[in-house]
This record gives sequence, structure tokens and C-alpha cells, in this order.
Amino acid sequence: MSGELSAAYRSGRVRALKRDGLYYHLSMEAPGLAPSEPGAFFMIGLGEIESPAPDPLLMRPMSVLNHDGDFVDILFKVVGRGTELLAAAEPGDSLRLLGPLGRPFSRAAQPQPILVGGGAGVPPLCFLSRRLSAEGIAHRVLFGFNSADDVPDSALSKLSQEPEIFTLDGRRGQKGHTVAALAGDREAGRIQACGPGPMLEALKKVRQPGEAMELSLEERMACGMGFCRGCVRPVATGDDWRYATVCREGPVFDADDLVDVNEAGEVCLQEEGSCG
Amino acid sequence: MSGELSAAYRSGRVRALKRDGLYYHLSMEAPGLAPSEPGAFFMIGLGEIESPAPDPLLMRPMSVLNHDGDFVDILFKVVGRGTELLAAAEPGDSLRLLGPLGRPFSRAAQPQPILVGGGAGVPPLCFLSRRLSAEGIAHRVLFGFNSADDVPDSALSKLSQEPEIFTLDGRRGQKGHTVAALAGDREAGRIQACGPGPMLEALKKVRQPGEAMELSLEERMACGMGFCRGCVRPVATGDDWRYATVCREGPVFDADDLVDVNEAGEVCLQEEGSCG
Amino acid sequence: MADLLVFAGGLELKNPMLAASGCFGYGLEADPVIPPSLFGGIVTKTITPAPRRGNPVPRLAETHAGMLNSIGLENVGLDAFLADKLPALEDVDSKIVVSVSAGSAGEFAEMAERLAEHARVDALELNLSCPNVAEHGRNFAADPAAVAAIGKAVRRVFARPMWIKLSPNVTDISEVARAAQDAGADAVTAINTLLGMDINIDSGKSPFARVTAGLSGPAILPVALAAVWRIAREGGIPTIGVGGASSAKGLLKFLAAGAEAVQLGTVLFSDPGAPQRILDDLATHLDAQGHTNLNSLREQWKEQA
Amino acid sequence: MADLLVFAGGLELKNPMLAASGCFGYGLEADPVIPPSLFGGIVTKTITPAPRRGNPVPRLAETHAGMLNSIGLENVGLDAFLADKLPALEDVDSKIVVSVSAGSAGEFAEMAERLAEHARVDALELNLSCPNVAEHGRNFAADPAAVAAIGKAVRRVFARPMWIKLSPNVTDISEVARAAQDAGADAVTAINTLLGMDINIDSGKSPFARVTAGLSGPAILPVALAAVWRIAREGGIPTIGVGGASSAKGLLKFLAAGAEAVQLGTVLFSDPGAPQRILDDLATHLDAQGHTNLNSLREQWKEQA
Ligand SMILES: Cc1cc2nc3c(=O)[nH]c(=O)nc-3n(C[C@H](O)[C@H](O)[C@H](O)COP(=O)(O)OP(=O)(O)OC[C@H]3O[C@@H](n4cnc5c(N)ncnc54)[C@H](O)[C@@H]3O)c2cc1C
Ligand SMILES: Cc1cc2nc3c(=O)[nH]c(=O)nc-3n(C[C@H](O)[C@H](O)[C@H](O)COP(=O)(O)OP(=O)(O)OC[C@H]3O[C@@H](n4cnc5c(N)ncnc54)[C@H](O)[C@@H]3O)c2cc1C
Ligand SMILES: Cc1cc2nc3c(=O)[nH]c(=O)nc-3n(C[C@H](O)[C@H](O)[C@H](O)COP(=O)(O)O)c2cc1C
Ligand SMILES: Cc1cc2nc3c(=O)[nH]c(=O)nc-3n(C[C@H](O)[C@H](O)[C@H](O)COP(=O)(O)O)c2cc1C
Ligand code: FES
Ligand code: FES
Repeated sequence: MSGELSAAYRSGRVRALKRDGLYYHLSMEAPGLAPSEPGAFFMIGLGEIESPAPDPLLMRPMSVLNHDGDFVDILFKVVGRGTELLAAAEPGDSLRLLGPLGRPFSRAAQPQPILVGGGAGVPPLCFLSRRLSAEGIAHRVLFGFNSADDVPDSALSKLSQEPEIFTLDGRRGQKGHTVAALAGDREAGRIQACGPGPMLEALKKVRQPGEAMELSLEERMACGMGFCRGCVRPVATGDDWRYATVCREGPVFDADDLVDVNEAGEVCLQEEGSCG
Repeated sequence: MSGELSAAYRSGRVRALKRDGLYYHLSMEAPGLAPSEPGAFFMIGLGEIESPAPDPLLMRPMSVLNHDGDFVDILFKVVGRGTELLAAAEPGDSLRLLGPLGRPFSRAAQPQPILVGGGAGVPPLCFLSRRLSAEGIAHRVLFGFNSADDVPDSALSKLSQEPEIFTLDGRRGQKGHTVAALAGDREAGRIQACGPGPMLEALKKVRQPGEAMELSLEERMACGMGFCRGCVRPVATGDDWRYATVCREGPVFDADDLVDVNEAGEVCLQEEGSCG
Repeated sequence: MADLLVFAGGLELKNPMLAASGCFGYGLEADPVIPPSLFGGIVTKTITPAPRRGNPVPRLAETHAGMLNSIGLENVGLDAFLADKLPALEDVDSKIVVSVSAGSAGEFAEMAERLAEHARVDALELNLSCPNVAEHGRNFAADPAAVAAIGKAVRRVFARPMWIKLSPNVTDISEVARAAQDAGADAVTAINTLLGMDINIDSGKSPFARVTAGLSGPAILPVALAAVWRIAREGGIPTIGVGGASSAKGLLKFLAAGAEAVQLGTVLFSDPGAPQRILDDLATHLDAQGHTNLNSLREQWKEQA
Repeated sequence: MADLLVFAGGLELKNPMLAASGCFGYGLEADPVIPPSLFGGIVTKTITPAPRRGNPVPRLAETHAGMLNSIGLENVGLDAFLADKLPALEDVDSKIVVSVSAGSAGEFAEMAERLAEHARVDALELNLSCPNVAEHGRNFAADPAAVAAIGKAVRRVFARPMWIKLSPNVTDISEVARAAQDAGADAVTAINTLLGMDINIDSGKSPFARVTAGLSGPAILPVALAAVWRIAREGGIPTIGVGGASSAKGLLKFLAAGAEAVQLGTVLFSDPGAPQRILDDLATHLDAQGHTNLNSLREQWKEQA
């Protein structure tokens, strides 16, 4: 656990849902929430707060794109049933929000932040960039997408600075990966990244000596508050390692804390597992 | 089984949903259905025809209030989760319709039909009354409700003749039960009834000697087509009895065929049952 | 378009989708809403030696993503089945698997002998999730020795494919499957319904006269998949999967878990359009992945091991 | 307003709602979203003698009205639990039931002895749905003799209430409950998760490293109710119900089936507002029916028998 939980569980109302490139931008009104820091997320559940068996059963973690008073915005991609149903929300519909949750990105002027986002990893970095700008902190923003059609222009237009855009199809911004743009000698900064696993792995390879690096990770979640132990990643503890929860000790981790564990965990005594 | 299945399984679109007394009047558009006879019903499922696990899982049986070309109307009361969700339907929503199903009321001028409906049993009799009127068959219509506020005036206004209304609170029509109005000596007619079990039992007691009597029954249903064997009622077979399916051999039964079975079925060999 | 033909439990099925016992009556009731010839095979409602009226109503309840049934094996009995139901299936373009149940191994064998006389009977499925009268009502399917005894008795008199349907309400389903294998069964069908119940909170009682009932539907899919996998990994006897399948995806999960074919039960009630949609989606899935048949998909799964 | 106090499994609980083991961590993580003092009792995550890292991810999958978990009993181990977790619960206004698991009866007893030294431990719940190392990994809870042996070993050293948690993955759960009763348990907790699995249809494999996983959530409510009823009707040992409860109605169903109290598991993830709502709805239900406490409702159910 890292610190007290500042989250609340509240009913939210859908204010607007609109397409933005490949994504959906969902604006919700939900009073009574603590303010969010960039990197924080909400667990979002469909339906009224009174539903006895919500469908889908589990809430879905979604990074905060923006949180301003009673208004929470997220930007999401449809990848399965939950996001499909969320994309069918209509203004006035009720949703359930649990949050803000998780350890956010750090915010400091030195070393200079370099925000690297890929695909659905972009939203929390949009929030971070806006906040850094508001605080007068100079920073770089590199966002990568598969295709020019994916780019969530409306969300990006709210940033105080133009992000450097990379697309694999080359029809927007620079052709190729964000990571490639960071290869070679550079001044060490503070990489703050969120995106697909392979992107994060590639980033580690272009890291400058001594460069600070924060990575926001994703895992399947049930509780979002650190007590189901469903969403773990191995982190170093001296010579050894332990599982940390992505929902509570993350989603933002210091890259130096994360370890690769080949054996992938202790072998449960049972070959087949149904023990909790 | 009684006869070939004329039912089809089709996607329907909600055209309108409005309150009507205690009830909801749902109008749907569903092309490709065979015409319905009064007493027939549809199994109505929420959601698109493609849903892998609809919620609620089972479709709900609902009598036809009216069926005209591509347009099917029902009138229903909210009693649980399924009807609650149905009452939240909005114009344009998709529903699933399976039907028309079941054995309908007979239609003949002699002996004179006496339609007796109670509460949510009124809809099929509205349909029957309109059809009888259209065919120039004189008939009586007695509808009973708990309270004056329950009466579905809009549905009743479409009948060609004013029904005799009975309410328990006495604020509309005659105070008391429909059945009481049929007590004592009368000319024998053809009672065609649908309503709560106690109403049907009471009706049997005011039946005139030799009076024809058709009762529409309700049972929990799964398939609606006679193959799950979930919706049975005991009917006479000479000296013995057997279970008939309400969905296929009913819902309209000749009162003379229905029997009371005290032992309530053969005892399954197992004390506890999970054998299909 | 990809070919859906499979060999399953000793039968050649034009597709791997069957109707589960008790969920498609005697095969014709739902026609033409669900045309019987859609299926690779149809398992009939379980037939017993004598007719059975079954249990009083209510026989059904709905649960979260599932349903409970307490039909009580209502069926017309063997004589009426042979006289009225089986002949009517003559022209159905699906394999006919007759589900049977009885109170003892001897009775099972007698039924099998009579059914063996009818060419339209492509296979038998022994429904053992029923009480053993001799053993104080203990479920046959919970007792490997009883499973073996019944299986052997039927095997002696019935040469066509014999499937044995297993109950999930046991500690070790693979042990029961081994007994079925020893008896010479061509396949085991897994799973029958889970023991469940509902309660009416006003009366504080179960709505069912028999108190408990059988749970089926999407809710039990994970349990059925685990059962099939546990049996299949031993490699001893083929499995026919059943329990909660309601989409092509569900059917593919069963095949990946090791089933040779898959039966549809509850979905035939909740969505009578499912069989056609599943066949379409299966073919589309295979085509999209560049497979011309199901074996090719199975090979790909194996290679990824 | 009606009083929700109950006596359950040898404890006086201010209300019949407990947090289930593994679904509320060590009791404080969710505070203040789910205040621990809401519950009549809190069952801790299962503690083992040594710390356990548990299984690799993915540890979770969603199913129809349910979820699968393969956490692998990750826990801090007994020492850290006693040093860090238990003292933090000092001011929580709920009974604390410590769930424990170990590889043998002796190890269970050793843990119980150490826990007995701590007054904050109001009761123990023995989680036996775990493998018996000596018996080639066979689940303790599937073996009445093992249940009795472990129960007796703990009983000798632990005088406060002892609950034994049962697995539904057995042929006859009441047989196992009798073994728990013989061992002197104050109650059995029924049920743990059902054995289930999921399959990724691209890889053809289970997403879980351990292949199978535990099924929980509303999908299993009917199975849990049947288990509680089967144990309760023998009248031998009190039951604590668990499995799929997600509303006051679900909780009342368990009580009507014979449970003395009810644990909430999965619903604490899917709807953290449920505990407060359930308490409110329970009180409203009792008030509306003119009951001043739960016993009065129970009496009414009995009279209707
Ligand atoms: C802290 C956090 C923040 C996130 N922020 C965003 C965001 O801002 N925008 C956005 O579009 N998505 C975000 N995600 C991912 C989002 O939660 C998943 O896409 C969503 O839960 C999928 O739900 P589904 O029902 O549509 O998919 P499912 O049908 O459940 O799964 C579809 C696919 O998505 C994968 N998946 C499902 N859940 C997760 C998960 N929690 N983490 C990783 N993969 C998953 C599955 O493995 C599967 O391949 C975030 C995830 C986490 C953990
Ligand atoms: C042939 C037929 C025609 C019907 N026509 C109409 C109609 O025109 N208008 C109308 O309002 N209702 C009609 N009903 C009843 C209607 O089907 C039920 O009210 C509905 O299924 C309840 O669904 P639910 O999910 O809201 O209730 P649930 O939550 O499933 O149950 C709530 C209560 O309703 C009872 N119930 C549920 N289903 C049935 C059923 N099939 N038969 C009897 N009782 C049931 C339950 O026992 C329970 O007490 C008809 C029923 C049948 C069998
Ligand atoms: C209403 C109903 C009746 C059933 N009758 C039988 C039966 O007669 N014989 C049998 O072996 N199984 C019977 N079953 C069990 C099914 O064949 C199947 O094993 C079970 O329902 C699980 O599959 P499903 O989830 O797809 O329904 C019945 C199931 C239902 C729902
Ligand atoms: C994520 C998770 C972890 C669990 N961990 C444990 C455990 O450590 N010990 C235990 O006895 N039961 C454990 N269980 C089982 C629950 O206590 C409970 O018996 C089961 O989930 C059924 O209840 P439910 O449907 O309300 O969740 C766990 C369940 C889940 C979902
Ligand atoms: S989601 Fe439960 S511990 Fe992270
Ligand atoms: S509902 Fe299936 S037989 Fe009537």
C-alpha cells in the first residue's frame, strides 16, 4: 500500500460521449470526488449504483484524461465487451465511478519531463502535460499511434503545447515509433511513459545513463484498491522481489523498481488452482 | 403438441412505450411474423438478436394485445426484473420476439362469448373482443381491476364496445369482482377468461350447467415452444391425467380438460432433484 | 467456406454442434424456428423404460446468467418413443443420439437392446445423473463402479457409439471418466447440470417441490470447461462438451479445452437464433484465420503449446 | 429500526454480514470506501505459515455473472500478519476471523496456537480448499478424514470459535460437514470457489498458469444455496453462507437456506457500495414486515413450513 485511499465510490452521469480519432471521449459529472493527479485512474462500472448484479460484473480501470471539480473525462478505445458497452452510453445515463485511484506521475521541473505515450496510453499523459504547462514546467511530449486516423485530435487540441506525433502509417507527424526519436545521445531527462508493453520495453533500451523513468502499467483489475491481489507486477526488494499491486502501488512505477521474473512467481502447491 | 408451429424468431423495434393505468403499453414493429389470433402470445427477449448472453436470460411470455401486419402490441405490468427492464425500453431499441405462440381462444357466435378478464389477464381479451366485434359476434366483456387507477383506459378505448368495469376500490364501474356479476342464474354462454388463479377458480363455481368455458393459464416458461417441459399443467386423459404444456397445448384450455392433481405429479426418484 | 465436419464420439458429424438432452425435446417441436437439420447431431430428451410425468410446477427458475430446472425426467417412455417419436425423425439430416436412463444396469441394457433394433439410432447417451434405486438414491454418476457396470452392460448389447454423460457434482470427474472408458464408452459427455437451488424470501422455501434443482446456462461455462479439460488431458476418452455454450466463441472454447463436439442446451431457450448464428460465426472465424476445417485450427492450437 | 444482531458460529455479530476471505485483504485496504466496521465480522485473507508470493498474472478473468481468480494464496505469512496486520485492526468494530491454511494438521495447529495468543483473533476459519502435500496434492476439503484430523488438531489448541471452510468441488458436501462437526468445529463456511477455467480462443489455452481457477460471483449463488441447505437440513452444525451474495435479497436467501451469517466476496469488487446498501435494505425489509430482529423473521419462515 502506498498511502491513504483518497478514493470515493460515486454515481456519475454521462454528459457527453464523442468519437475522437480511434477513441471515445467520455465526459462525466460526478460530485464528491477528491481531485485527481495525472496518472491516477478510476474504476468505471456500468449501471446504477444499486444494481445487484451489474453487467459486466467488474468495473474497468480508465486513466483520467481530465478532472476538474465535478467533471471527470476519460478517453478510451473499444477492445472488448466492457468498452463496447461504455461506447454505447448516452447523455444522462448513470455510471459508477470509484476513484481517483493509484500512484500518479511525479511532477518536477528537473530533470526535464519527456512524456512518451502510445495509443490508449496517451490519456494520462495529456492530463500530465496540461498540468505541467499550468505549473510552468517545460517538457517534451511524444505520442505514437498506429495510423493517422487514430489520432484523438480533439483531446490533443486542449494541450498547451503541440505534441510530437508519430504514426506507423506515416500519414501524420513523423513516420515510425516515438521510441526511435529518443534513440542515440540525448541529455538525460525524466521519461514518463504509458503505452503498450513492447513500447515500454523498447523505451528502457534508449534510456540515457542516469535518466529518471516512470512507467505506467496495465493489468486486469477487480477491486482497484489493493485488496484482491489480482493486478500484481514483480518489483525489486533488495536482492529479492515481491509482487506489488498495479492498482495501489502503481499504475506508475519507477522503472528501476520493476524486475523481470523468469520463474514467474512461486509455484502454487496445486498443479490446478482453485485456491484463492 | 397441437399443430404446426407458426412462430418465427425476429428482431423487433420499439415504436412506443407509454403508461396506461397500472400497465405499460409497448408497440413494436417486427416484420416477417405470421398473424396472431387472440389468446396467442409472444416470448419477448431484451436486446439484440445477436447477444451471446442476454440479460435477463430467458424471454418473457406476453399476450398479444393487438397484432396488425408488422405491428405487435402488448400491455404489461411490472412485477419483477424482466418487466422492469422492459418498462425502460425506448423507441428505437431492439427487442427479440418469438411468436405467435400457443393455442388461441375459439371464436364462435354461439353460445354467446362472455369475456372475463382480471388485471394483467385483460390484454388477450381486448384483442379477442375487437376481433369478435369485427366479425360481428355479440359478446359480453367484464374486466376487473384492483383499483380505479389501474384501468388501462387507452387500451380499452380501442374496443368496439364498452367493457363492464369492476374495481375493488369501487371508484370505477361496479364495486367488487367480475365473477360476482356472473353468479346466480344466467343463460349459459361461452366463458373466455384470463386472469389470476383465484379468479379462474371462482369462475368455475359460477359456471352454468353446460356452459362452455375456456381459461387462459400462466406458467413460468423457458422455450415457449413445448420442448423444455417447464410450463406444464395437469389435464385429464380419460380416467387418468398427464401434464400438458401451457405454451403449446395452451395457454387457452377447455376448463373441462383441466384437473386438480393433489399428489402434484409423480415423485421423482430422487429426494433432491437435479436430474433434468 | 470452411468445412465444419468433425469426428466425435465415434460419429461423423457434419458440424460439431449438437442439441443437448432435454433442451430440444424429441427433435421436432421447435421446427421450423430451430430446424433440426441444423445440428450435427440431436440428443433426445432422456427416455426411461416407462413413461414419467415428471415433477410438479414450478419447474423453472431464473438465476444470474443461468436457470434452474426441476423437470424430473418427464418423458413418454421407451414404447411411445419408438412408436411415435423416433420414426418422425427419419428425414432429419442430423445424427440421432438417444439419451436413456433407468434404475439399474439390467434395465439400461434392456433399453439398449431394443434401441439397437432401430437403424435411426446413431448412438446412445447414458444419462447417469440419476438416482441408483438400489443404492438409496445415490447418483450413478457419482459412483465409478456403477458407471462401469452400466457401461459394460450396455456395451455388450449395443455396438454403435455409446456416450456416457457425467455429472459435475463429484469430487473427481476424471475418475468417473476413466470408469466410462474402462466400460468401453466411445465418449463421455460433460457436464450435466450443477446441483443448485433458489429460495423465495417470503416463504423462506425453495420454489421447487424437490427443493434442489439443476443449474445450467452461461453461468456454468467455466465449470464445464474445467471438467472437459480435466478429462481430456488424460487422453483416455473423447469428450463431448456441454454447459453454458451460447456462441461460436463458447463452442471454440470447448474444442480448445479438448472436446470433440459441443452440445447446446439452455441457449436453445434463451435465444433460438443461436444455432444458425453459431454455425455462421464458426465458419467466418475459420475462414478469417485461413483454416479450411476444424482440424487445421486444432493443429494450430497444438503447435502453440 | 430492526436490530440485525445474530449469533453465528459461536460469535455474537452486530449484523449477519461478513467480508469473505481473500475479498477484503487484511481489513483496512478499502477504508474509507468500504469501512471495515460496517461488517459484523471480517475474515482475513488466508494466512499461511510462511509468506507466499502467489501465482503469476493474469490472476483474473471475467465470466458470465462471475469471475475466475488464480491468486495462489498470496499472503504476508503468519509472522508479518501478527506483527503488522493484526495490530492495525485493534480499533475495528467488527469481529476478526483469521483464515489460515497450511500443509498438514500439525502446521495448522502450530498456527492456531500462535494466533490463540492474540485477543483480537475472535475466531479462526480453516481454509481447507488447498492441497494436502502428503496426499499428492489432493484437496484437504475433499477428504472427510483429513478435515477431521485438521479440525481436531486445531481444536486441541484453540478454544475460541473454529470455522471450517468447505469446498463445493465434492460429491457430498454434507459428509465433509459431518467430519467438521466431529472435529468440534463451531461452524462450517460454505462455499469456497468452484473449479473453473477460461480459454483464450486464439491460443487455445487457459490464460492462467495453473490452468484452472476459482469461480465466484452471482453465477454460483444457486450452488452455494444448495450446499448450505444440504448441510443445514442435517441440523448438525451451523453454517456460514458464502458464494454469489450481492444484495440483501441474496443474503436473506442464505439465511432462509439455513445459514447463520453470510459472507460477501466478489461483490466487494464489483460494487463497493454493496455492504452499506445491504445493511440498509435488510433493515428496511425487516421493518416493512414488522420484524424487530432477524430471529423473528426466521421464526416466521419456520411457521410457514
Ligand atoms: C490503470 C489503467 C488505466 C487504463 N486507462 C485506460 C485508458 O485511459 N484508456 C483506455 O482505452 N484503456 C485504458 N486501460 C485499459 C482498459 O482498462 C481496458 O481496455 C478495459 O478494461 C478493457 O475492457 P473490455 O471489457 O472492453 O475488454 P475485455 O473484454 O475485458 O478484454 C479485451 C482485451 O483487453 C485486455 N484487457 C482487459 N482489461 C485489461 C486491463 N485492465 N489491462 C490490460 N489489458 C486489459 C484483455 O486481456 C483482452 O485482450 C487502462 C487500464 C489500466 C489498468
Ligand atoms: C401465456 C402468458 C401470457 C402472459 N401475458 C401477459 C400480459 O399480457 N401482460 C402481463 O403483464 N403479463 C403477462 N404474463 C405474465 C408475464 O409473463 C410475467 O409477469 C413476466 O414473465 C414476469 O417477468 P419478470 O421478470 O418481471 O418477473 P420475475 O422476476 O421473473 O417474477 C416476478 C413474479 O412474477 C411471477 N411470474 C414470473 N413469470 C411468470 C409467468 N410466466 N407466469 C406466471 N407468473 C410468473 C413470479 O412467480 C414472481 O412472483 C403472461 C404469462 C404467460 C404465461
Ligand atoms: C430444462 C432442461 C432439461 C434437461 N433435461 C435433461 C435430460 O433429460 N437428460 C440429460 O441428460 N440432461 C438434461 N438436461 C441437461 C442438459 O442436457 C445440459 O447437460 C445442461 O443443461 C448444461 O448445458 P447448458 O448450460 O447448455 O444448458 C436438461 C437441462 C435443462 C435446462
Ligand atoms: C480474488 C479472490 C481471492 C480469494 N481468496 C481466498 C482465500 O484466500 N481464502 C479463502 O478461503 N477463500 C478465498 N476466496 C474465496 C471467497 O472467500 C469466497 O468463498 C468465494 O469467492 C465465493 O464467494 P463470492 O461469490 O461472494 O465471491 C477468494 C475469492 C476471490 C474472488
Ligand atoms: S485490482 Fe485488486 S489488488 Fe489491484
Ligand atoms: S415453456 Fe418450454 S415447454 Fe412450455
